[in-house]
Amino acid sequence: MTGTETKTQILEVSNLRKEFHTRQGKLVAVAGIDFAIAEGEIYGLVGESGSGKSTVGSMIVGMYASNGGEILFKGQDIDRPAAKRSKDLKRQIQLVFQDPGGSLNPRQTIRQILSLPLKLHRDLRGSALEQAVEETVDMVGLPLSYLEKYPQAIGGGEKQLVCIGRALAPNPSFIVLDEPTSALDVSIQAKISNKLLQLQENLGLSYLFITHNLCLVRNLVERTAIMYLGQLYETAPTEEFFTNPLHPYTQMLLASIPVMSEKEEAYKPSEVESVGEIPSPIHRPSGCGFHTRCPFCLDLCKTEAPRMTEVSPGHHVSCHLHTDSVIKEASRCS
Amino acid sequence: MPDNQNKTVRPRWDKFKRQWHKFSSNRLSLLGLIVVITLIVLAVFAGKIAPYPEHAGLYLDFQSANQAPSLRHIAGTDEYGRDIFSRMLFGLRVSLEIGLLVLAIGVPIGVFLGLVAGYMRNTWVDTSIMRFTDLFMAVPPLVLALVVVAMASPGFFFAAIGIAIAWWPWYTRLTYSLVTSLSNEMYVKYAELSGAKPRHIILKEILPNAVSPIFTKMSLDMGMIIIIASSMSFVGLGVQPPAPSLGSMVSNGIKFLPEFWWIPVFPALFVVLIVLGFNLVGDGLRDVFAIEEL
Amino acid sequence: MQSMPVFIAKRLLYGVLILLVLSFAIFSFIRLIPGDPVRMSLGPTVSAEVVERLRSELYFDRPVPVQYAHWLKGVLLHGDFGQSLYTKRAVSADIKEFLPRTIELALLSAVLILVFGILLGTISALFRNSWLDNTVRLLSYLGVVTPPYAFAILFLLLFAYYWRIFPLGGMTALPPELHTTGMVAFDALIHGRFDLFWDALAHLFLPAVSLSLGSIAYQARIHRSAMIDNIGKDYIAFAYVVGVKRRTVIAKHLMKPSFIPSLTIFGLQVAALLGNAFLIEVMFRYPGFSRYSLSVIMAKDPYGIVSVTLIFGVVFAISNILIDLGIAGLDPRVRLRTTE
Amino acid sequence: MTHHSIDQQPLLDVRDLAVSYKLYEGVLHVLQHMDFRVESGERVGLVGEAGCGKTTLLKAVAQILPVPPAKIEAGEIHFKGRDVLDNHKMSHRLVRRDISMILQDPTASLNPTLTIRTFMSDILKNAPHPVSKSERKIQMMAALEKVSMPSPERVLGSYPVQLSGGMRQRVCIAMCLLKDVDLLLADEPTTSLDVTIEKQILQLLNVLVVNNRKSMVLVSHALGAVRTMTDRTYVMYAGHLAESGATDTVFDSPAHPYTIGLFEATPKLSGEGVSDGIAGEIPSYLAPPPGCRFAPRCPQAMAICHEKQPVGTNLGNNHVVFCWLHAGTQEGDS
Repeated sequence: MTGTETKTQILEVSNLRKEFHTRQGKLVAVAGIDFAIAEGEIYGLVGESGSGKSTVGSMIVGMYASNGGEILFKGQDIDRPAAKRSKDLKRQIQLVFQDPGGSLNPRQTIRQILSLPLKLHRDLRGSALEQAVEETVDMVGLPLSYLEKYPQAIGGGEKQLVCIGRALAPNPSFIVLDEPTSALDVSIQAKISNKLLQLQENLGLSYLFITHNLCLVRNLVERTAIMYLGQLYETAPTEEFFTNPLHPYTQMLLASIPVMSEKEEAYKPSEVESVGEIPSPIHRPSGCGFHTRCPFCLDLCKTEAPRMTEVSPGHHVSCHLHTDSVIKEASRCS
Repeated sequence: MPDNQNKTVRPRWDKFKRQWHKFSSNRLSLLGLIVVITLIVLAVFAGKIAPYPEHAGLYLDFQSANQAPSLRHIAGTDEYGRDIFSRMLFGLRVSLEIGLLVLAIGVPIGVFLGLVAGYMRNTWVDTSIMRFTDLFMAVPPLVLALVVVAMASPGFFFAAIGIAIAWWPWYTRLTYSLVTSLSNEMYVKYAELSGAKPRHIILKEILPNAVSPIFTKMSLDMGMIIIIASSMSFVGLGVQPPAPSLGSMVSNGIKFLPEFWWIPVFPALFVVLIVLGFNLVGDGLRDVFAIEEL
Repeated sequence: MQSMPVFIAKRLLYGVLILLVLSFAIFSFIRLIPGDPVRMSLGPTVSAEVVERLRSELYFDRPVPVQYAHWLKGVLLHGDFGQSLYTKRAVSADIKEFLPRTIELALLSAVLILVFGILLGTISALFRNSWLDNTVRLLSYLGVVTPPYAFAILFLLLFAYYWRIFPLGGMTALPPELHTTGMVAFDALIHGRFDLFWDALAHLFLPAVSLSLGSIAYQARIHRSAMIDNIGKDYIAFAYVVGVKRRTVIAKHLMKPSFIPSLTIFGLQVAALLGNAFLIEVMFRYPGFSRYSLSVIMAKDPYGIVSVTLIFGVVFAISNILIDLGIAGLDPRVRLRTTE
Repeated sequence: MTHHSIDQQPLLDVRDLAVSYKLYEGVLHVLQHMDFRVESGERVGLVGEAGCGKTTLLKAVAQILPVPPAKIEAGEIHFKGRDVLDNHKMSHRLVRRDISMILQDPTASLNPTLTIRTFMSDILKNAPHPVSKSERKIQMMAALEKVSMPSPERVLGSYPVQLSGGMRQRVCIAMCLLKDVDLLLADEPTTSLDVTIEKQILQLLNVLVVNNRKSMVLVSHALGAVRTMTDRTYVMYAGHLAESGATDTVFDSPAHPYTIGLFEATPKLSGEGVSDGIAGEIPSYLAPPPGCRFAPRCPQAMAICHEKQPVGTNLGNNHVVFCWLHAGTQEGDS
């Protein structure tokens, strides 16, 4: 299954799986997911902790290979660690981490930090390198004097701008943004989000925006997908996703968000109460992973995992309630 | 936030100035530094400063043996009539040399193995290096050092080798744990993902962040090594007579207690002073770097 | 999942393996360096024939691995550590005689370190920045930088020469006639021989204090900083806020986590203790295992050196395992990690 | 909430409080001129970004500020009419008996080396009327059941590491419930939790406070939670008060440029796009701006803002704003 058919896909993920072996047992972080991101699109991947959303991002940037499935980038299979990827591929896919403080080496100046990708990916040296570094800080809107500073000497938002600059320096076509604003204050988060939008538009980039913040996704991305216990539950164009959420988990999430005005309250499905805890990905529930918390749980949900189905153009749901009308008549479990 | 548009910013120098300010704002650290510098000067120029430089070696003058401290001999004289203060200065030189030699042998080996094992985590290289390290940590360090020295031959050089053999594993352990935790830092991950060479990652991304703890440990260890080296001289496995060493001066002097107490007491106090100096500096460094890591 | 006994067994097995490799390395080293320990031991006057006979008895005419295997077989099967060229007795007899005395000394020192190190550290932390704290900190600083033999000199001068409170050295003034465990003071105590007990204790006191003072000082510093670190933790603030009594907070909520780093550092103190026992036993003329080891080492006595290293390694390993068990007992995170 | 009258004594009354921290680098002047009031039975919200001094204020009230490095420079804290900063044993006892506080990070709040049972019985052992062991067990179970803890028996025997984040925070709340307090201070009780769990915890807190007619101070970065759960709101910026008033008033018609910027920067569920955020970053407490601390970032800053600290202006109905833009628009008494 793929999303919008008219555009060319820059990234296609199918049946992607990733397992980790822990002392407590096998942890299934990603349990077979499919999605595709179009050229020039901002794609939002939403989930709570333990949903496996960051693992998906890590596999795309090549932190490790998957345990099955496929990642196609511009039609070419890239499912392997970065060390085994071509130089051009490494240049094209960049990433920005959650914690700007931890992703900048405290022993290097901003100039040194920004020089690394330019040297590695664009083979720049000497004055060409210097010029490119200066262009980069300029692009993200930081003053040139910052080049000689150490990361500790600048603010959190500014650090994240440096990280964004570092990701942009090699002229990538695709950026994985893993919670890029979560560690920042709201007022600074807005500034960074804005900058990201502006750069995406100017440079024609595609983003995979990974976050737990639904409100941010609502205002930033074109398509939204929701993940829970390593699986995708619902994906739709953002407007559709928020105005017509179908999966009970989506509804529960939306209903849980504390909002600032009555106008926003209207977007919250009121009938779904938040109950229970997220199960451990080591001890996954059988059938649909959400059945332990689902208010509409059927007997079938406990035994059989639902499959993604397209309910309206571009809107996919993985839920028995929306898969088969016959099942709806079946008895509800207590 | 007003921007500092000054074009001639020198970040490294600024950082050093900031760290120096923190270090020197602690009076004890400063005192330690003064002690250490004074000791180094005394050791380097022992030949010029010592009132009786010829007393450092074999020298007999039984007429002036066992003299109490006086203006002529500020720390008294020993059983052969040698000026204890002069011998202490030469003993100091030996102590510092041995400390430096141990660190010069032990730290590069230890840090190198720690870096390699830490960077190649969970491979056979890591396992074999760390198992090899365990081998040298299976007995208390002083025991190992004594065995090594006794088997080779007692003296300055083998004392240093013996202590270094017992010492390097601690640097491997420290570096290993630093590298393991630093490897999880996002900036290291970024460099790896960008295809930076292992050399760059180890030398530019990891090592600079591991330097301060290693350096601090070296300063603290200097004192400890001097104690151990003097202990080895004390049991007769260190520097051999007639060359002066603080440890053997103490151990030879014990039999003159309590009448000629100055023979062992001044060298012993001198060891305390040397170790105190290095420890104060080490603690000062630790404070400065701990703050810097915040 | 593995249980605690399995974990301990694994640790022990690994420790033994490491020690065997180490002892083999040391043994080969001694046998490969030039020099003939047999000739050195018997002196120049003995005929070549006698030397040859002894060499063959000791397996010294065989290849080094065979010599080692022979020795190891004896150790593992019969507890026979070979023949010492230095004491000219069975090494095992020497071990049996000397080791308990050093263990007694080390145990007493370890108790002093734990009790006084933690006591002083706690007082210092609880009265932070008071004159009491400053005094403890100053003293502990001096303690850390003073070599153990300097303490020994100081105590000998003051308590043995000038004030004559304690004996100058040795193990006992009375004949140490009890040999149940080999630990003199302990044996006297279990036999109710209090005269001998006090005598042995008086002889142990200065050596034990000289041996432990530096470590007490270091332990106090570590415990103080561990406690101060924990005082600032949220869980202490939370304990106060939900209404736990101040005394309980200090004695339990603060103390328990502070013991964890403290106990870790105690492992290093044990290492220092076993090493420094050499100096102390020499200075106080205490006939213990360390002094014996030193003589054996100096005499380059092959079976003596490997045996001594092995014994030190075993004692060290056991104390490390005990400390790790202590830490696991205090810290459920460690416990859960090792048993899962 | 308009029933505030002069003759009625507030439960908590903080006047002109100033707190500083002495660090290696110098003295951080965190809180200054802090006035803060909680009436009996009132739920008060405290809003502001990271590092603005919210936690410092609560810790000062609960008397758990780490002294040193913290130092109360000036001001008074009146609780039930008594100045609790007088260092008297009675004040201490009063605070311990009648105030509880939930800290931000439940993982850090629970001693890792003690079981929940040990911790809880230590609390009960200090109760004014000590009870038997079996009675203690009953009380502990009751407290855990009140916070809808699944399998309370098992939880009692557990160490904190064995519980999930949400369960740890439930345990913390249960511990606060073991004594019958009048004032509950909740410092970002849900920041470290997932949004569905956050919803459950906030609901639980609200029910407990409202049903038992307790007073509560809720500090949260989730502005929506403060909006729905409190009667009155204070907004802080960099250790100073920005504005205070009835929650509805503050949220519907914020007056301080910082509050306005903060609200605008918060992404909305209704999808209004991304705002520009507020330029700049929070000033350093080592050398804070001499005038209004927000002046360097304020789009409407005037000359006076950089020189003098603003005084409170009452815009009516006790809606007080600390901003020179509003000086002279005073209404009613101050």
